[in-house]
Amino acid sequence: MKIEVHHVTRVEGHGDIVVDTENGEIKECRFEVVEAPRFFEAFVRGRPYYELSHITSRICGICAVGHATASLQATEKALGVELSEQTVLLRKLMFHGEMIDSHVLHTYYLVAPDFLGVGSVIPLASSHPAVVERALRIKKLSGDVCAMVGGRHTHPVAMAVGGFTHLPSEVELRAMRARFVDARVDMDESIALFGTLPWPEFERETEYVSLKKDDEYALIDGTIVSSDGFSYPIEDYRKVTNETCVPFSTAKWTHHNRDSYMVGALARFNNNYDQLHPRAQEAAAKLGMKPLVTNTFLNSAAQAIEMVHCIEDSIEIMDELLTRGIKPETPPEVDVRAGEGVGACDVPRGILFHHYVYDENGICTDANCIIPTGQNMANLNADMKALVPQVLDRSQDEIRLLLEMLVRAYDPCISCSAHFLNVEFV
Amino acid sequence: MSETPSNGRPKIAFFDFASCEGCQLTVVDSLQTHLDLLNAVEIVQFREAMTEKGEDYQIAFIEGSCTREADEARLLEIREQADVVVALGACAHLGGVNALKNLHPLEDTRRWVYGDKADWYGTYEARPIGAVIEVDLAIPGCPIDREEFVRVVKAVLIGKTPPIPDYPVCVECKLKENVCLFDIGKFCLGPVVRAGCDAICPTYGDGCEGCRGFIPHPNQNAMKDVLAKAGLTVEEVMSRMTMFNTYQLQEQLVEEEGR
Amino acid sequence: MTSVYIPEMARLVGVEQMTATEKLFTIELPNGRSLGHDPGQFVMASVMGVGEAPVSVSSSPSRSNGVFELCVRQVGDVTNALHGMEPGGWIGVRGPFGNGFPVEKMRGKDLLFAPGGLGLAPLRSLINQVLDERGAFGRVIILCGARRPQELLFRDEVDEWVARDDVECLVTVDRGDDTWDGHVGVITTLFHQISVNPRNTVAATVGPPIMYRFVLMELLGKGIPESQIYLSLERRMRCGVGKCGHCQIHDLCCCQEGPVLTYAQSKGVEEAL
Amino acid sequence: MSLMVLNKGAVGPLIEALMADYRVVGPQAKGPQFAFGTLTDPAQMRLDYNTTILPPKKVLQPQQERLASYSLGGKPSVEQIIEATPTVLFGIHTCDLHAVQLLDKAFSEEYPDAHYLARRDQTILVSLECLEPCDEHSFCKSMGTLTAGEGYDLHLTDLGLAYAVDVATEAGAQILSDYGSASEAGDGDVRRLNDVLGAKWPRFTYRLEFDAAELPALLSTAYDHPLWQELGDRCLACGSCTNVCPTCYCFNVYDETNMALTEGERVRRWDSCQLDEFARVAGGENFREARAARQRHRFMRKGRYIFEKFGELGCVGCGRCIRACVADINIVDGFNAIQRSA
Ligand SMILES: Cc1cc2nc3c(=O)[nH]c(=O)nc-3n(C[C@H](O)[C@H](O)[C@H](O)COP(=O)(O)OP(=O)(O)OC[C@H]3O[C@@H](n4cnc5c(N)ncnc54)[C@H](O)[C@@H]3O)c2cc1C
Ligand code: SF4
Ligand code: SF4
Ligand code: SF4
Repeated sequence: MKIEVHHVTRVEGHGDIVVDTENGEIKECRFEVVEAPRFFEAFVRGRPYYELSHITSRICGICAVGHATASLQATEKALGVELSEQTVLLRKLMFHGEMIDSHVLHTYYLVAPDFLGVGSVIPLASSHPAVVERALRIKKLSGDVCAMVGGRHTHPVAMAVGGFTHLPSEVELRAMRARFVDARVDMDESIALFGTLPWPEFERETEYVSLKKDDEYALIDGTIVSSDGFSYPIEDYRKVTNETCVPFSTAKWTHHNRDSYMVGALARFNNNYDQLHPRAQEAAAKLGMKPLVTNTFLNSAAQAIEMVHCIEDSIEIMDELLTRGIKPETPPEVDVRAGEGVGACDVPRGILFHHYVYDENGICTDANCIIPTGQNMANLNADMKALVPQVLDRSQDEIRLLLEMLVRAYDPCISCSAHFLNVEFV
Repeated sequence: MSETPSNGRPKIAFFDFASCEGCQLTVVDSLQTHLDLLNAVEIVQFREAMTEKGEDYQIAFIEGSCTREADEARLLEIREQADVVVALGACAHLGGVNALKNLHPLEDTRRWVYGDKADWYGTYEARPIGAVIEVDLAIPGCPIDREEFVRVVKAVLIGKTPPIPDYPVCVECKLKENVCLFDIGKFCLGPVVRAGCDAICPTYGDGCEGCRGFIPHPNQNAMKDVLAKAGLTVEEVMSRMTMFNTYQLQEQLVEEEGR
Repeated sequence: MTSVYIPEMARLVGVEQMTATEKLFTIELPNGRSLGHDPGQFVMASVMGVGEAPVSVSSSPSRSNGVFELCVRQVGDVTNALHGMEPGGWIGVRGPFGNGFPVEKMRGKDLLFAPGGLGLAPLRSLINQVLDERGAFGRVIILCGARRPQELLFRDEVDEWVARDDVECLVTVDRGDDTWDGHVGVITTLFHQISVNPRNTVAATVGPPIMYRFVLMELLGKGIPESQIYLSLERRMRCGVGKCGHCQIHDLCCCQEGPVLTYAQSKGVEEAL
Repeated sequence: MSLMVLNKGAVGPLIEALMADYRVVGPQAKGPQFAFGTLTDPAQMRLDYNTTILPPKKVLQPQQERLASYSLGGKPSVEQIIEATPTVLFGIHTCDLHAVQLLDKAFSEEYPDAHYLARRDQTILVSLECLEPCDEHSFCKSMGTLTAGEGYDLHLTDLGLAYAVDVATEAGAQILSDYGSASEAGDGDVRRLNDVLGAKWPRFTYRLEFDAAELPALLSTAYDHPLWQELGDRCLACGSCTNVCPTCYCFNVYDETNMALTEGERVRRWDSCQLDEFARVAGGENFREARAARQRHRFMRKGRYIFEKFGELGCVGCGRCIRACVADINIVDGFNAIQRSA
């Protein structure tokens, strides 16, 4: 039997599935990234520090805010720029906006059609209008909060080194807060919907890697932790990622303690369950989830739980901003100097690293970006190898769909993944 | 502009090459405010969002730059089928940020990223799709503007020239009554860059970076003088000009040398 | 107050393909009202949803019969949309606007008309009015040019003018073909075939910008005073009523002071000719 | 009509009261600059503003406005759209007041513009006497717009603790009596007003090196002046100078439709003679292609053409175009250069 899925659909970027079995033996089974490589790390060399976040946000249209945040963090560490508390709060708010945006896109637009037996969200507009309207509403809300803070979600404008070039008004914040409160209804209904979905059964424990903070559900900064008990400062990210090139993929592979590890919503859920907002924990209970969850397909359910968390945390952030009042800050003057810095964020698909070196004029001389989908690549292949023998008795079409669903469960962001670097910093 | 079939909705398809897919995402986002788009057109191919795949499209929206040989054949196929080819966003329209790699020697770029495995990955200079196939229309921007996308679709439906402005970002910026960034010690490419984004960057306090390409007959020399006067070094001026427009500036150089 | 920018919907009652790129549209105003235009005036013609464009009225006020005619070349959005319309369709009309040809001043005078290409569209309105009151004018000379035989507009009418004894009508094409046994050469080559009494002659010429330069030289060469040479300028117009600024040439507002101007008014205005 | 006195403390309550029945538009802070905007709180008004980014013309001729709506399919039905709300335009400087008078002429001559005039009819103008130069670039004194004798409904002059209010029209008198608490000016007020007005003139300087009345004649000989090329080399053709000008009123018209193509609107939007496409016609010919020619057109319109048409200069000396130009093209310097070489 031979299954080839050329350009898996409803994922971001181009990837192919290749499975070849003979008499129940697997000869070939892999996921290939065939996306055109884009070489960001090479061409950001020579660019001034203030351009880096604007260029690297263009790595990905879905996690543009995540890239910008990690990029700014790396630059700020390299150049010794301090952030105001207001800036930290606004960055978090923006980040939540993107998290919700990405998760609603993935769960509703890309994953749900599989369970409802259609090829895309478009026919759902007439068959399940309430579901689609809800999805559009949540998507609009998350896009609007990003627009309010940073101008737009895809390639945010106002996020600058050290702060924001534009601030939301208190009037806008108040109106936005009210909409977030209203969105609780949509969250409840989302959780109810995801509770009814027949998630495929498949268990394979792996190493789960995420950021961690003591006092909050870590998304921006923190330390790197693994469910196998390791912990590193983010500057030591290479000890976790250990990138290698593989011939059938323009994305590089990573491994840590085992042959592969997983990052993303499920990894965060498993590692940081305690810091989830109580309402998110309630949602998890409704979905019957509690760590350690080892069914990869439930990554999408973990995303739904994170949406609840982000809605709640955003409300709290907006409350805090409104209590403090918006201060008319502008980004601080940057004292340009040579330096090196690493930024890390746990973006929708998992942990993301940006690492830059600047010369004394603030010109980038070296850069490395390691994105989540690349880190998941080896784990996805391991999952496929484990899943295929369990389902060999099914029809080819069923297997194909299941494999595609597995790929989609990772929410791979393939255009992100196609620019990796393996150069040692001197 | 080719006729759209009067008996039905025009069939449209989306394709992507080297890009972040943010423009297609913007198309998806346009449904939030324009769900009636689905009644006006029939989407037959949209890999990012749907599994179905029809090959009988009339209008092809192409996102992304051409960066390797394999892309060319696919582009030619699309051109063969489509009556109207639309370049969607800066990567397809200008080469966009992808073309920044053209500023470095190709070999160096590949080794930098893939080390001694560089030969596994075919790539060449990044180019807009218009360098490979004929393009009927470009929707500029990084990413495209949602409202402009909708305006273009409507223009195509009624059969008139899509209203992509030829005037610069300053026009929209002034009409919105923004404080000009040059007045507050910042800098901006707005005077020479094509409008249509509603001046979103200056509105949000950041100078235009040129993602929509230059206006026809831009006064580039005067722009450089203005930027220099705003305190930018020659390198910074060039950096600003090349962020999205490397391919155009390199072509321009070749042309000038030819003359 | 009624807005001057609101078009009145008028019915398209006839469409005639004249050349590959030009069609003649016959339009009926509500209640058979006449347009009430002077030769040389224009209307703003709208296809709702697409836009509006200025078009000279091509029919003569003396032959209105409750309808008027526009001869339109297909060049862009509005003209494309017009070309896609069929009898029974609706066209938005505003106007007539602008200054036409001063028919009164022409009475008793010898007249020299020099239309080139699409320039015949507005001049036809004037020529037919003059011919309908033939006795009121002196000599009528028509020097008519087109690029190719198949681009010659209003062929039947032009043939009639040629056939008439009381009209001196010469026709030329820049490049001939098998179907053409007439004169070949640019319009200026017709001028040496006629002689005029310059003091008593009023000339009117309409054509593309490049043609003006050469025809004007000929007319001046014949000694016709600058104030007795009329031409019609085409500019971009968005309102037709002197507000939008697009058609301003130097200090002339083309839609109000024009489109018909004397050479005396427009000479030396760098942007005019 | 009459001279009244309005205590400064009474301005807020006046605005507040007006807000109940009118759209009140006044100068507000916008970052480090100012812009006219609808007031939602009297405290937003900043009568100490220097100049606004856009002139008050935007209240009478909005940046974008709908002219008509129409249905498509069959016989289109076209409905005109006149958008006018009772408005008090508060605190405009006298240069801008002169500009409004010019717009009034442009929009009422020959073919009156119903859209503009409806708004103008419903607008009450409250102007403000400038007592010192608002901005380094303004040259109102040169253009004779440093004060105004007419054109307003109410005119305010800052007397320190109160404003002297010149009541020029019935409408002005009415809003002042219905919504405000002003009192008749006494002899002392009149004296103070005269002192204030007398003292202000030396604070302003002439920036034109010649009498502005000479401009039309001067420019009529300057068609081929080398200045135009010099400006054309520097000009970015961004259109900012005309977009911020209180007397520029050119526009473009567009048709827009809904997605189903069943209905649409005809809209107009500000346009600028500085833009590349402004004079481009079918076939690609552009009658004012060179940037130099476009700058000339602007200077000529301000200094000559408008004068020939309406008997008033097209420039009121507000200085906005100078401030807006990132390439530092300066209309005063330009006029002076032409005069010096004449
Ligand atoms: C007084 C006057 C009389 C005219 N009489 C006739 C006539 O009898 N028959 C005829 O076929 N044409 C006539 N024209 C020209 C006609 O108006 C243009 O061809 C028409 O406006 C093009 O509009 P469009 O929407 O089809 O093209 P668009 O798609 O609008 O334009 C294509 C190009 O034409 C430019 N353009 C826009 N408006 C005009 C304009 N008013 N004139 C020229 N180019 C323009 C656009 O900038 C663009 O570059 C006349 C023009 C004027 C000013
Ligand atoms: S901020 Fe930029 S776009 Fe806006 S007016 Fe200034 S230069 Fe022009
Ligand atoms: S302002 Fe400039 S960089 Fe920003 S979206 Fe517009 S064209 Fe692009
Ligand atoms: S030309 Fe300049 S100074 Fe004069 S009124 Fe206009 S903007 Fe003001």
